[in-house]
Amino acid sequence: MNINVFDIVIRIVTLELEGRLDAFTAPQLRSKLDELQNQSVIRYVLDLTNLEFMDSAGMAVMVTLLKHARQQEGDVKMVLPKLEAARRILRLTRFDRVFDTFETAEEARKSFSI
Amino acid sequence: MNINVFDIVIRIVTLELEGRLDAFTAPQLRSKLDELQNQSVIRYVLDLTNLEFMDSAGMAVMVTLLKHARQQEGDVKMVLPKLEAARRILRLTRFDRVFDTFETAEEARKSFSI
Amino acid sequence: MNNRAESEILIKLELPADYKYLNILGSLINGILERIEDLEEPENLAYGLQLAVHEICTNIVGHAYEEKPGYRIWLEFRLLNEPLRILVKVSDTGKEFQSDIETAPDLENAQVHGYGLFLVEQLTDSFEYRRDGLYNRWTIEKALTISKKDI
Amino acid sequence: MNNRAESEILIKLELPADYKYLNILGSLINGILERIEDLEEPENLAYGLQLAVHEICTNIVGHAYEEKPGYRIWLEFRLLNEPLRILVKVSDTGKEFQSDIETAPDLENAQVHGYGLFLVEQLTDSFEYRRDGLYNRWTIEKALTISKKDI
Ligand SMILES: Nc1ncnc2c1ncn2[C@@H]1O[C@H](COP(=O)(O)OP(=O)(O)O)[C@@H](O)[C@H]1O
Ligand SMILES: Nc1ncnc2c1ncn2[C@@H]1O[C@H](COP(=O)(O)OP(=O)(O)O)[C@@H](O)[C@H]1O
Repeated sequence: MNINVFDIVIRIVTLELEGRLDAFTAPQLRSKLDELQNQSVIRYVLDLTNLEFMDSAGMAVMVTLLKHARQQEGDVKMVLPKLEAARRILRLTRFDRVFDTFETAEEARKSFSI
Repeated sequence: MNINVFDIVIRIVTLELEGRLDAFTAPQLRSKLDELQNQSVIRYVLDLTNLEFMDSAGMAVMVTLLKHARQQEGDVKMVLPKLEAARRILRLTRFDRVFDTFETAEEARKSFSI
Repeated sequence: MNNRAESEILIKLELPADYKYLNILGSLINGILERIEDLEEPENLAYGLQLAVHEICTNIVGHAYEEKPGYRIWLEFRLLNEPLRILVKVSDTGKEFQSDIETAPDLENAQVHGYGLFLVEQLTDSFEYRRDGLYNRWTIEKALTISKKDI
Repeated sequence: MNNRAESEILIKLELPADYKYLNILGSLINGILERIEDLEEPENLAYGLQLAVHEICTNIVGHAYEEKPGYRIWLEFRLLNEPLRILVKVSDTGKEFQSDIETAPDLENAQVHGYGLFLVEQLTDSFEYRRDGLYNRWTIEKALTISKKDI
Protein backbone atom coordinates (compact mmCIF):
# COMPACT_ATOMS: atom_id res chain seq x y z
CA MET A 1 0.00 0.00 0.00
CA ASN A 2 0.99 3.55 -0.77
CA ILE A 3 -0.14 6.52 1.28
CA ASN A 4 0.56 9.96 -0.08
CA VAL A 5 0.13 12.82 2.37
CA PHE A 6 0.08 16.38 1.13
CA ASP A 7 0.57 18.84 3.90
CA ILE A 8 -0.62 22.36 3.13
CA VAL A 9 0.23 25.09 5.57
CA ILE A 10 -1.20 28.51 4.95
CA ARG A 11 0.41 31.17 7.02
CA ILE A 12 -1.40 34.48 7.42
CA VAL A 13 0.47 37.10 9.40
CA THR A 14 -1.50 39.91 11.06
CA LEU A 15 0.28 43.13 12.00
CA GLU A 16 -1.54 45.48 14.35
CA LEU A 17 -0.24 49.01 13.92
CA GLU A 18 -0.85 51.47 16.73
CA GLY A 19 0.10 55.11 17.15
CA ARG A 20 1.95 56.86 14.33
CA LEU A 21 3.14 55.31 11.07
CA ASP A 22 5.28 58.07 9.61
CA ALA A 23 8.69 58.75 8.09
CA PHE A 24 10.27 58.13 11.50
CA THR A 25 8.55 54.86 12.37
CA ALA A 26 8.11 53.44 8.83
CA PRO A 27 11.65 51.93 8.85
CA GLN A 28 10.68 49.88 11.90
CA LEU A 29 7.73 48.43 10.01
CA ARG A 30 9.85 47.89 6.91
CA SER A 31 12.44 45.86 8.78
CA LYS A 32 9.75 43.78 10.47
CA LEU A 33 8.30 43.06 7.02
CA ASP A 34 11.73 42.22 5.58
CA GLU A 35 12.06 39.61 8.28
CA LEU A 36 8.69 38.10 7.41
CA GLN A 37 9.41 38.16 3.70
CA ASN A 38 12.65 36.30 4.37
CA GLN A 39 10.47 33.65 5.99
CA SER A 40 8.50 33.56 2.71
CA VAL A 41 5.33 34.95 4.21
CA ILE A 42 3.08 36.20 1.40
CA ARG A 43 -0.28 36.65 3.15
CA TYR A 44 -0.65 39.67 5.39
CA VAL A 45 -3.34 41.45 7.34
CA LEU A 46 -2.44 45.07 8.13
CA ASP A 47 -4.67 45.99 11.03
CA LEU A 48 -4.85 49.79 11.15
CA THR A 49 -7.72 49.90 13.66
CA ASN A 50 -5.77 51.91 16.22
CA LEU A 51 -3.57 53.89 13.89
CA GLU A 52 -3.57 57.55 14.87
CA PHE A 53 -1.57 59.05 12.04
CA MET A 54 -0.16 57.83 8.75
CA ASP A 55 1.87 59.72 6.17
CA SER A 56 3.02 58.97 2.62
CA ALA A 57 6.17 57.24 3.93
CA GLY A 58 3.91 54.81 5.77
CA MET A 59 1.83 54.33 2.64
CA ALA A 60 4.97 53.61 0.64
CA VAL A 61 5.79 50.70 2.95
CA MET A 62 2.29 49.30 2.56
CA VAL A 63 2.29 49.54 -1.24
CA THR A 64 5.73 47.96 -1.46
CA LEU A 65 4.48 45.06 0.61
CA LEU A 66 1.36 44.73 -1.53
CA LYS A 67 3.30 44.60 -4.79
CA HIS A 68 5.74 42.07 -3.39
CA ALA A 69 3.01 39.85 -1.95
CA ARG A 70 0.87 39.87 -5.11
CA GLN A 71 3.89 39.06 -7.29
CA GLN A 72 4.16 35.86 -5.31
CA GLU A 73 0.43 35.08 -5.44
CA GLY A 74 -0.06 36.34 -1.94
CA ASP A 75 -2.00 39.41 -0.83
CA VAL A 76 -2.31 42.14 1.77
CA LYS A 77 -5.69 42.78 3.38
CA MET A 78 -6.30 46.01 5.23
CA VAL A 79 -8.37 46.58 8.35
CA LEU A 80 -9.53 50.20 8.23
CA PRO A 81 -8.62 52.65 11.00
CA LYS A 82 -11.30 53.68 13.48
CA LEU A 83 -10.34 57.30 12.98
CA GLU A 84 -12.55 58.78 10.27
CA ALA A 85 -9.93 61.43 9.41
CA ALA A 86 -7.45 58.65 8.59
CA ARG A 87 -10.00 56.75 6.49
CA ARG A 88 -10.55 59.90 4.49
CA ILE A 89 -6.89 59.91 3.48
CA LEU A 90 -7.12 56.27 2.37
CA ARG A 91 -10.05 57.26 0.15
CA LEU A 92 -8.20 60.29 -1.24
CA THR A 93 -5.27 58.12 -2.31
CA ARG A 94 -7.63 55.31 -3.43
CA PHE A 95 -5.88 52.95 -1.07
CA ASP A 96 -9.33 51.72 -0.09
CA ARG A 97 -9.65 50.35 -3.64
CA VAL A 98 -6.13 49.13 -4.19
CA PHE A 99 -6.30 47.06 -1.02
CA ASP A 100 -9.13 44.77 0.00
CA THR A 101 -10.46 46.47 3.11
CA PHE A 102 -12.30 45.14 6.14
CA GLU A 103 -13.75 46.31 9.42
CA THR A 104 -12.15 43.59 11.56
CA ALA A 105 -9.00 41.48 11.45
CA GLU A 106 -11.13 38.35 11.67
CA GLU A 107 -13.01 39.20 8.46
CA ALA A 108 -9.73 40.12 6.78
CA ARG A 109 -8.16 36.75 7.65
CA LYS A 110 -11.23 34.80 6.52
CA SER A 111 -11.11 36.52 3.13
CA PHE A 112 -7.95 34.71 2.06
CA SER A 113 -8.82 32.00 -0.44
CA ILE A 114 -6.97 28.73 -0.12
CA MET B 1 -54.77 76.43 66.50
CA ASN B 2 -51.44 77.69 65.37
CA ILE B 3 -49.31 75.92 62.86
CA ASN B 4 -45.80 77.16 62.39
CA VAL B 5 -44.02 75.86 59.34
CA PHE B 6 -40.31 76.35 58.97
CA ASP B 7 -39.18 75.76 55.50
CA ILE B 8 -35.49 75.02 55.20
CA VAL B 9 -34.04 74.87 51.74
CA ILE B 10 -30.44 73.81 51.42
CA ARG B 11 -29.02 74.49 48.04
CA ILE B 12 -25.87 72.69 47.04
CA VAL B 13 -24.48 73.61 43.67
CA THR B 14 -22.21 71.15 41.87
CA LEU B 15 -19.89 72.41 39.14
CA GLU B 16 -18.31 69.82 36.90
CA LEU B 17 -15.12 71.18 35.38
CA GLU B 18 -13.80 69.50 32.26
CA GLY B 19 -10.77 70.23 30.11
CA ARG B 20 -8.42 73.04 31.08
CA LEU B 21 -8.85 75.43 34.02
CA ASP B 22 -6.14 78.00 33.37
CA ALA B 23 -5.50 81.71 33.11
CA PHE B 24 -7.57 81.81 29.92
CA THR B 25 -10.61 79.87 31.13
CA ALA B 26 -10.54 80.88 34.82
CA PRO B 27 -12.50 84.11 34.13
CA GLN B 28 -15.35 81.99 32.72
CA LEU B 29 -15.50 80.05 35.98
CA ARG B 30 -15.21 83.22 38.02
CA SER B 31 -18.17 84.86 36.31
CA LYS B 32 -20.28 81.72 36.71
CA LEU B 33 -19.44 81.75 40.44
CA ASP B 34 -20.23 85.46 40.74
CA GLU B 35 -23.66 84.71 39.38
CA LEU B 36 -24.19 81.95 41.94
CA GLN B 37 -22.89 84.09 44.79
CA ASN B 38 -25.37 86.79 43.79
CA GLN B 39 -28.04 84.15 44.28
CA SER B 40 -26.60 83.64 47.80
CA VAL B 41 -25.37 80.14 47.12
CA ILE B 42 -22.82 79.20 49.83
CA ARG B 43 -22.49 75.42 49.39
CA TYR B 44 -20.49 74.18 46.43
CA VAL B 45 -19.13 70.95 45.07
CA LEU B 46 -16.26 71.47 42.63
CA ASP B 47 -16.12 68.28 40.63
CA LEU B 48 -12.65 68.07 39.08
CA THR B 49 -13.02 64.43 37.96
CA ASN B 50 -12.42 65.21 34.30
CA LEU B 51 -10.12 68.15 34.67
CA GLU B 52 -7.12 67.77 32.37
CA PHE B 53 -5.02 70.74 33.41
CA MET B 54 -5.17 73.35 36.17
CA ASP B 55 -2.80 76.23 36.83
CA SER B 56 -2.40 78.71 39.69
CA ALA B 57 -4.94 81.07 38.15
CA GLY B 58 -7.48 78.25 38.40
CA MET B 59 -6.43 77.58 41.97
CA ALA B 60 -6.88 81.27 42.79
CA VAL B 61 -10.52 81.11 41.72
CA MET B 62 -11.09 78.03 43.88
CA VAL B 63 -9.49 79.55 46.98
CA THR B 64 -11.41 82.79 46.54
CA LEU B 65 -14.62 80.81 46.42
CA LEU B 66 -13.63 78.79 49.50
CA LYS B 67 -12.88 81.88 51.59
CA HIS B 68 -16.10 83.54 50.53
CA ALA B 69 -18.21 80.46 51.21
CA ARG B 70 -16.70 79.77 54.64
CA GLN B 71 -17.13 83.40 55.70
CA GLN B 72 -20.84 82.84 55.22
CA GLU B 73 -20.89 79.48 56.99
CA GLY B 74 -20.94 77.64 53.72
CA ASP B 75 -18.22 75.41 52.28
CA VAL B 76 -16.63 74.12 49.09
CA LYS B 77 -16.09 70.37 48.71
CA MET B 78 -13.70 69.09 46.09
CA VAL B 79 -14.00 65.93 44.00
CA LEU B 80 -10.45 64.94 43.07
CA PRO B 81 -9.36 64.67 39.43
CA LYS B 82 -8.92 61.23 37.92
CA LEU B 83 -5.56 62.31 36.53
CA GLU B 84 -2.85 61.37 39.03
CA ALA B 85 -0.53 64.12 37.75
CA ALA B 86 -3.17 66.71 38.63
CA ARG B 87 -3.73 65.21 42.09
CA ARG B 88 -0.03 65.52 42.72
CA ILE B 89 -0.25 69.28 42.21
CA LEU B 90 -3.13 69.50 44.68
CA ARG B 91 -0.94 67.71 47.24
CA LEU B 92 2.05 69.97 46.53
CA THR B 93 -0.02 73.07 47.22
CA ARG B 94 -1.81 71.34 50.15
CA PHE B 95 -5.12 72.00 48.46
CA ASP B 96 -6.03 68.45 49.41
CA ARG B 97 -5.97 69.57 53.06
CA VAL B 98 -7.43 73.02 52.70
CA PHE B 99 -10.45 71.58 50.93
CA ASP B 100 -12.48 68.56 52.02
CA THR B 101 -11.84 66.11 49.21
CA PHE B 102 -13.88 63.20 47.85
CA GLU B 103 -13.80 60.57 45.15
CA THR B 104 -17.32 61.18 43.84
CA ALA B 105 -19.71 64.11 43.64
CA GLU B 106 -22.33 62.08 45.49
CA GLU B 107 -20.06 61.63 48.52
CA ALA B 108 -19.12 65.30 48.39
CA ARG B 109 -22.79 66.36 48.44
CA LYS B 110 -23.67 64.02 51.29
CA SER B 111 -20.87 65.46 53.40
CA PHE B 112 -22.64 68.78 53.86
CA SER B 113 -24.08 68.97 57.38
CA ILE B 114 -27.50 70.50 57.72
CA MET C 1 -16.51 83.36 22.10
CA ASN C 2 -15.43 85.52 19.27
CA ASN C 3 -13.36 83.69 16.71
CA ARG C 4 -11.96 86.71 14.97
CA ALA C 5 -8.26 86.55 15.56
CA GLU C 6 -7.87 89.76 17.61
CA SER C 7 -5.30 91.09 15.26
CA GLU C 8 -3.14 88.72 13.28
CA ILE C 9 -2.05 85.78 15.41
CA LEU C 10 1.44 84.56 14.58
CA ILE C 11 3.17 81.53 16.05
CA LYS C 12 6.67 80.52 15.01
CA LEU C 13 8.38 77.17 15.40
CA GLU C 14 11.91 76.16 14.56
CA LEU C 15 12.96 72.54 14.78
CA PRO C 16 15.67 70.08 13.69
CA ALA C 17 15.24 68.70 10.17
CA ASP C 18 14.86 65.19 11.54
CA TYR C 19 11.94 62.77 10.97
CA LYS C 20 12.05 61.98 14.67
CA TYR C 21 10.79 65.35 15.81
CA LEU C 22 8.15 66.00 13.14
CA ASN C 23 5.46 64.63 15.45
CA ILE C 24 5.76 68.00 17.21
CA LEU C 25 4.02 69.60 14.23
CA GLY C 26 0.91 67.62 14.89
CA SER C 27 0.89 68.50 18.57
CA LEU C 28 1.35 72.16 17.81
CA ILE C 29 -1.37 72.28 15.14
CA ASN C 30 -3.82 70.53 17.44
CA GLY C 31 -2.96 73.07 20.15
CA ILE C 32 -3.63 76.00 17.83
CA LEU C 33 -6.90 74.64 16.47
CA GLU C 34 -8.13 73.74 19.98
CA ARG C 35 -8.53 77.40 20.75
CA ILE C 36 -10.84 78.06 17.83
CA GLU C 37 -14.38 77.41 18.95
CA ASP C 38 -17.09 75.70 16.93
CA LEU C 39 -14.83 74.60 14.11
CA GLU C 40 -16.61 72.51 11.54
CA GLU C 41 -15.23 68.95 11.46
CA PRO C 42 -12.34 69.80 13.79
CA GLU C 43 -10.88 66.28 13.62
CA ASN C 44 -10.70 66.09 9.85
CA LEU C 45 -9.36 69.60 9.68
CA ALA C 46 -6.64 69.05 12.28
CA TYR C 47 -5.65 65.72 10.75
CA GLY C 48 -5.52 67.08 7.21
CA LEU C 49 -3.58 70.18 8.13
CA GLN C 50 -1.18 68.12 10.19
CA LEU C 51 -0.63 65.72 7.31
CA ALA C 52 -0.10 68.51 4.76
CA VAL C 53 2.51 70.27 6.91
CA HIS C 54 4.08 66.96 7.79
CA GLU C 55 4.45 65.96 4.12
CA ILE C 56 6.12 69.27 3.27
CA CYS C 57 8.53 68.73 6.15
CA THR C 58 9.36 65.08 5.39
CA ASN C 59 10.13 66.16 1.83
CA ILE C 60 12.45 68.84 3.19
CA VAL C 61 14.24 66.32 5.41
CA GLY C 62 14.44 63.68 2.68
CA HIS C 63 14.81 65.64 -0.56
CA ALA C 64 16.02 69.18 0.23
CA TYR C 65 18.44 68.14 2.99
CA GLU C 66 18.86 64.53 1.79
CA GLU C 67 18.59 63.28 5.38
CA LYS C 68 21.84 64.97 6.39
CA PRO C 69 21.94 65.89 10.07
CA GLY C 70 22.30 69.33 11.59
CA TYR C 71 19.82 71.25 9.43
CA ARG C 72 16.78 73.26 10.49
CA ILE C 73 13.17 73.85 9.46
CA TRP C 74 11.36 77.12 10.21
CA LEU C 75 7.59 77.34 10.40
CA GLU C 76 5.16 80.22 10.77
CA PHE C 77 1.51 79.69 11.57
CA ARG C 78 -0.83 82.65 11.04
CA LEU C 79 -4.50 82.93 11.90
CA LEU C 80 -6.10 85.39 9.48
CA ASN C 81 -9.57 86.89 9.19
CA GLU C 82 -12.14 87.41 6.46
CA PRO C 83 -12.50 84.63 5.90
CA LEU C 84 -11.04 82.94 8.99
CA ARG C 85 -8.15 80.77 7.81
CA ILE C 86 -4.77 79.44 8.74
CA LEU C 87 -1.67 80.14 6.72
CA VAL C 88 1.45 78.05 7.22
CA LYS C 89 4.87 79.00 5.84
CA VAL C 90 7.66 76.46 5.91
CA SER C 91 11.25 77.45 5.14
CA ASP C 92 14.50 75.55 4.72
CA THR C 93 17.96 76.15 3.30
CA GLY C 94 18.25 72.89 1.38
CA LYS C 95 18.35 72.06 -2.32
CA GLU C 96 16.03 73.96 -4.60
CA PHE C 97 12.83 72.17 -5.59
CA GLN C 98 12.47 71.48 -9.32
CA SER C 99 8.83 72.30 -9.78
CA ASP C 100 8.67 70.68 -13.22
CA ILE C 101 8.87 67.24 -11.65
CA GLU C 102 5.72 65.26 -12.31
CA THR C 103 4.05 65.02 -8.94
CA ALA C 104 0.60 63.59 -9.60
CA PRO C 105 0.51 59.93 -8.65
CA ASP C 106 -1.31 57.47 -10.87
CA LEU C 107 -4.18 56.69 -8.56
CA GLU C 108 -5.46 53.75 -10.55
CA ASN C 109 -2.20 51.89 -10.08
CA ALA C 110 -0.92 52.05 -6.56
CA GLN C 111 2.60 53.33 -6.45
CA VAL C 112 5.28 53.62 -3.87
CA HIS C 113 6.20 57.30 -4.27
CA GLY C 114 4.55 60.53 -5.22
CA TYR C 115 1.69 60.77 -2.74
CA GLY C 116 3.31 63.51 -0.65
CA LEU C 117 2.74 66.61 -2.76
CA PHE C 118 -0.53 65.18 -4.04
CA LEU C 119 -1.82 65.02 -0.46
CA VAL C 120 -0.67 68.55 0.29
CA GLU C 121 -2.58 69.81 -2.74
CA GLN C 122 -5.70 67.83 -1.88
CA LEU C 123 -5.74 68.85 1.76
CA THR C 124 -5.26 72.61 1.38
CA ASP C 125 -6.98 75.52 -0.36
CA SER C 126 -3.78 76.96 -1.72
CA PHE C 127 -0.25 75.64 -1.99
CA GLU C 128 2.81 77.50 -3.27
CA TYR C 129 6.54 77.06 -3.58
CA ARG C 130 9.07 79.78 -4.19
CA ARG C 131 12.86 80.03 -4.03
CA ASP C 132 13.99 83.07 -2.06
CA GLY C 133 17.76 83.49 -2.02
CA LEU C 134 19.16 80.59 -0.04
CA TYR C 135 15.71 79.67 1.24
CA ASN C 136 12.96 77.43 -0.03
CA ARG C 137 9.55 78.80 0.97
CA TRP C 138 6.48 76.59 1.03
CA THR C 139 3.14 78.23 1.78
CA ILE C 140 -0.21 76.59 2.36
CA GLU C 141 -3.55 78.04 3.32
CA LYS C 142 -6.65 76.36 4.70
CA ALA C 143 -10.05 77.84 5.49
CA LEU C 144 -11.30 77.41 9.06
CA THR C 145 -15.02 77.00 8.69
CA ILE C 146 -17.10 77.73 11.76
CA SER C 147 -20.19 75.60 12.17
CA LYS C 148 -23.42 77.53 11.83
CA LYS C 149 -25.31 75.83 14.62
CA ASP C 150 -24.57 78.45 17.31
CA ILE C 151 -25.10 81.54 15.23
CA MET D 1 16.08 53.03 20.73
CA ASN D 2 18.90 55.20 21.88
CA ASN D 3 17.78 58.11 23.99
CA ARG D 4 20.97 60.09 23.75
CA ALA D 5 20.01 63.24 21.96
CA GLU D 6 22.15 62.80 18.81
CA SER D 7 23.81 66.10 19.30
CA GLU D 8 22.01 68.84 21.10
CA ILE D 9 18.35 68.98 20.09
CA LEU D 10 16.96 72.52 19.98
CA ILE D 11 13.36 73.50 19.33
CA LYS D 12 12.25 77.14 19.32
CA LEU D 13 8.77 78.54 19.70
CA GLU D 14 7.57 82.12 19.54
CA LEU D 15 4.01 82.99 20.41
CA PRO D 16 1.73 85.90 21.31
CA ALA D 17 1.81 86.89 24.99
CA ASP D 18 -1.86 86.01 25.39
CA TYR D 19 -3.38 83.58 27.89
CA LYS D 20 -5.48 82.20 25.07
CA TYR D 21 -2.60 80.59 23.23
CA LEU D 22 -0.60 79.23 26.17
CA ASN D 23 -2.27 75.82 25.76
CA ILE D 24 0.11 75.40 22.81
CA LEU D 25 2.96 75.00 25.31
CA GLY D 26 1.39 71.89 26.71
CA SER D 27 0.86 70.40 23.26
CA LEU D 28 4.43 71.12 22.26
CA ILE D 29 5.93 69.70 25.45
CA ASN D 30 3.89 66.53 25.11
CA GLY D 31 5.09 66.25 21.52
CA ILE D 32 8.74 66.57 22.53
CA LEU D 33 8.51 64.11 25.41
CA GLU D 34 6.60 61.58 23.29
CA ARG D 35 9.73 60.89 21.32
CA ILE D 36 11.80 59.95 24.36
CA GLU D 37 11.37 56.25 24.97
CA ASP D 38 10.97 54.58 28.34
CA LEU D 39 10.60 57.78 30.31
CA GLU D 40 9.92 57.15 33.96
CA GLU D 41 6.47 58.45 34.95
CA PRO D 42 5.93 60.17 31.59
CA GLU D 43 2.53 61.57 32.59
CA ASN D 44 3.72 63.25 35.77
CA LEU D 45 6.77 64.55 34.02
CA ALA D 46 4.88 66.00 31.07
CA TYR D 47 2.23 67.51 33.31
CA GLY D 48 4.75 69.05 35.71
CA LEU D 49 6.94 70.47 32.99
CA GLN D 50 3.91 71.83 31.20
CA LEU D 51 2.67 73.49 34.37
CA ALA D 52 6.08 75.00 35.21
CA VAL D 53 6.49 76.54 31.75
CA HIS D 54 2.87 77.62 31.76
CA GLU D 55 3.25 79.43 35.11
CA ILE D 56 6.32 81.31 33.89
CA CYS D 57 4.38 82.36 30.80
CA THR D 58 1.17 83.42 32.60
CA ASN D 59 3.37 85.56 34.87
CA ILE D 60 4.94 87.13 31.81
CA VAL D 61 1.52 87.89 30.30
CA GLY D 62 0.07 89.13 33.59
CA HIS D 63 3.01 90.79 35.38
CA ALA D 64 5.75 91.58 32.87
CA TYR D 65 3.40 92.71 30.08
CA GLU D 66 0.48 93.58 32.38
CA GLU D 67 -1.94 91.89 29.96
CA LYS D 68 -1.28 94.47 27.26
CA PRO D 69 -1.81 93.10 23.75
CA GLY D 70 0.74 92.82 20.97
CA TYR D 71 3.68 91.41 22.92
CA ARG D 72 5.62 88.19 22.33
CA ILE D 73 7.13 85.30 24.28
CA TRP D 74 10.15 83.36 23.00
CA LEU D 75 10.88 79.81 24.12
CA GLU D 76 13.79 77.45 23.56
CA PHE D 77 13.59 73.76 24.42
CA ARG D 78 16.87 71.85 24.55
CA LEU D 79 17.41 68.14 25.07
CA LEU D 80 20.81 67.66 26.72
CA ASN D 81 22.85 64.59 27.63
CA GLU D 82 24.72 63.33 30.67
CA PRO D 83 22.44 63.22 32.36
CA LEU D 84 19.53 63.31 29.91
CA ARG D 85 17.52 66.44 30.71
CA ILE D 86 15.40 69.16 29.21
CA LEU D 87 16.28 72.81 29.50
CA VAL D 88 13.68 75.46 28.77
CA LYS D 89 14.50 79.14 28.30
CA VAL D 90 11.69 81.67 28.23
CA SER D 91 12.31 85.26 27.17
CA ASP D 92 10.20 88.42 27.10
CA THR D 93 10.71 92.16 26.78
CA GLY D 94 8.39 93.18 29.61
CA LYS D 95 8.95 94.76 33.01
CA GLU D 96 11.92 93.54 35.01
CA PHE D 97 11.14 91.01 37.72
CA GLN D 98 11.95 92.16 41.26
CA SER D 99 13.44 89.00 42.64
CA ASP D 100 13.26 90.22 46.25
CA ILE D 101 9.50 89.76 46.21
CA GLU D 102 8.43 87.15 48.75
CA THR D 103 7.23 84.28 46.62
CA ALA D 104 6.72 81.37 49.01
CA PRO D 105 3.03 80.90 49.71
CA ASP D 106 1.88 80.13 53.23
CA LEU D 107 0.77 76.57 52.63
CA GLU D 108 -0.98 76.18 55.97
CA ASN D 109 -3.37 78.98 55.11
CA ALA D 110 -4.70 78.73 51.63
CA GLN D 111 -4.15 81.94 49.74
CA VAL D 112 -5.26 83.37 46.48
CA HIS D 113 -1.89 84.36 45.00
CA GLY D 114 1.69 83.27 45.13
CA TYR D 115 1.45 79.63 43.96
CA GLY D 116 2.92 80.28 40.53
CA LEU D 117 6.64 80.60 41.25
CA PHE D 118 6.34 78.10 44.10
CA LEU D 119 5.08 75.51 41.64
CA VAL D 120 7.85 76.27 39.16
CA GLU D 121 10.42 75.73 41.92
CA GLN D 122 8.79 72.52 43.12
CA LEU D 123 8.40 71.03 39.67
CA THR D 124 11.90 71.64 38.30
CA ASP D 125 15.48 70.76 39.24
CA SER D 126 16.79 74.24 38.64
CA PHE D 127 15.11 77.57 38.10
CA GLU D 128 16.79 80.89 37.32
CA TYR D 129 15.91 84.44 36.40
CA ARG D 130 18.20 87.00 34.88
CA ARG D 131 17.78 90.40 33.27
CA ASP D 132 19.65 90.67 29.97
CA GLY D 133 19.43 94.11 28.37
CA LEU D 134 15.82 94.60 27.37
CA TYR D 135 15.05 90.93 27.93
CA ASN D 136 13.92 88.89 30.90
CA ARG D 137 15.35 85.37 30.77
CA TRP D 138 13.80 82.54 32.71
CA THR D 139 15.56 79.18 32.64
CA ILE D 140 14.39 75.87 34.04
CA GLU D 141 15.90 72.44 33.88
CA LYS D 142 14.35 69.06 34.53
CA ALA D 143 15.97 65.61 34.51
CA LEU D 144 14.47 63.04 32.14
CA THR D 145 14.81 59.78 33.99
CA ILE D 146 14.71 56.65 31.89
CA SER D 147 13.12 53.65 33.53
CA LYS D 148 15.54 50.82 34.23
CA LYS D 149 13.29 47.96 33.25
CA ASP D 150 14.64 47.54 29.71
CA ILE D 151 18.32 47.87 30.47
N1 LIG E 1 11.37 69.81 -0.54
C1 LIG E 1 11.77 69.23 -1.70
N2 LIG E 1 12.99 69.51 -2.21
C2 LIG E 1 13.39 68.93 -3.33
N3 LIG E 1 12.65 68.07 -4.05
C3 LIG E 1 11.44 67.75 -3.61
C4 LIG E 1 10.93 68.32 -2.40
N4 LIG E 1 9.67 67.83 -2.22
C5 LIG E 1 9.43 67.01 -3.24
N5 LIG E 1 10.45 66.95 -4.09
C6 LIG E 1 10.52 66.15 -5.35
O1 LIG E 1 9.20 65.90 -5.78
C7 LIG E 1 8.96 64.49 -5.86
C8 LIG E 1 7.53 64.15 -5.42
O2 LIG E 1 7.40 64.36 -4.02
P1 LIG E 1 6.26 63.63 -3.21
O3 LIG E 1 4.98 63.83 -3.93
O4 LIG E 1 6.31 64.11 -1.82
O5 LIG E 1 6.61 62.09 -3.27
P2 LIG E 1 7.84 61.30 -2.68
O6 LIG E 1 8.51 62.16 -1.67
O7 LIG E 1 7.23 60.07 -2.13
O8 LIG E 1 8.72 61.03 -3.86
C9 LIG E 1 10.01 63.87 -4.97
O9 LIG E 1 10.34 62.56 -5.35
C10 LIG E 1 11.20 64.82 -5.15
O10 LIG E 1 11.91 64.53 -6.32
N1 LIG F 1 7.39 87.63 34.96
C1 LIG F 1 7.22 88.45 36.03
N2 LIG F 1 7.46 89.77 35.89
C2 LIG F 1 7.28 90.60 36.93
N3 LIG F 1 6.86 90.21 38.14
C3 LIG F 1 6.61 88.91 38.34
C4 LIG F 1 6.78 87.96 37.29
N4 LIG F 1 6.48 86.73 37.77
C5 LIG F 1 6.15 86.91 39.06
N5 LIG F 1 6.21 88.21 39.42
C6 LIG F 1 5.93 88.78 40.77
O1 LIG F 1 6.06 87.73 41.71
C7 LIG F 1 4.83 87.56 42.42
C8 LIG F 1 4.59 86.08 42.71
O2 LIG F 1 4.31 85.40 41.52
P1 LIG F 1 3.52 84.01 41.55
O3 LIG F 1 4.17 83.14 42.55
O4 LIG F 1 3.42 83.50 40.17
O5 LIG F 1 2.08 84.36 42.10
P2 LIG F 1 0.93 85.27 41.47
O6 LIG F 1 1.24 85.46 40.03
O7 LIG F 1 -0.29 84.47 41.72
O8 LIG F 1 0.98 86.56 42.27
C9 LIG F 1 3.77 88.17 41.54
O9 LIG F 1 2.67 88.61 42.26
C10 LIG F 1 4.53 89.31 40.89
O10 LIG F 1 4.56 90.43 41.73
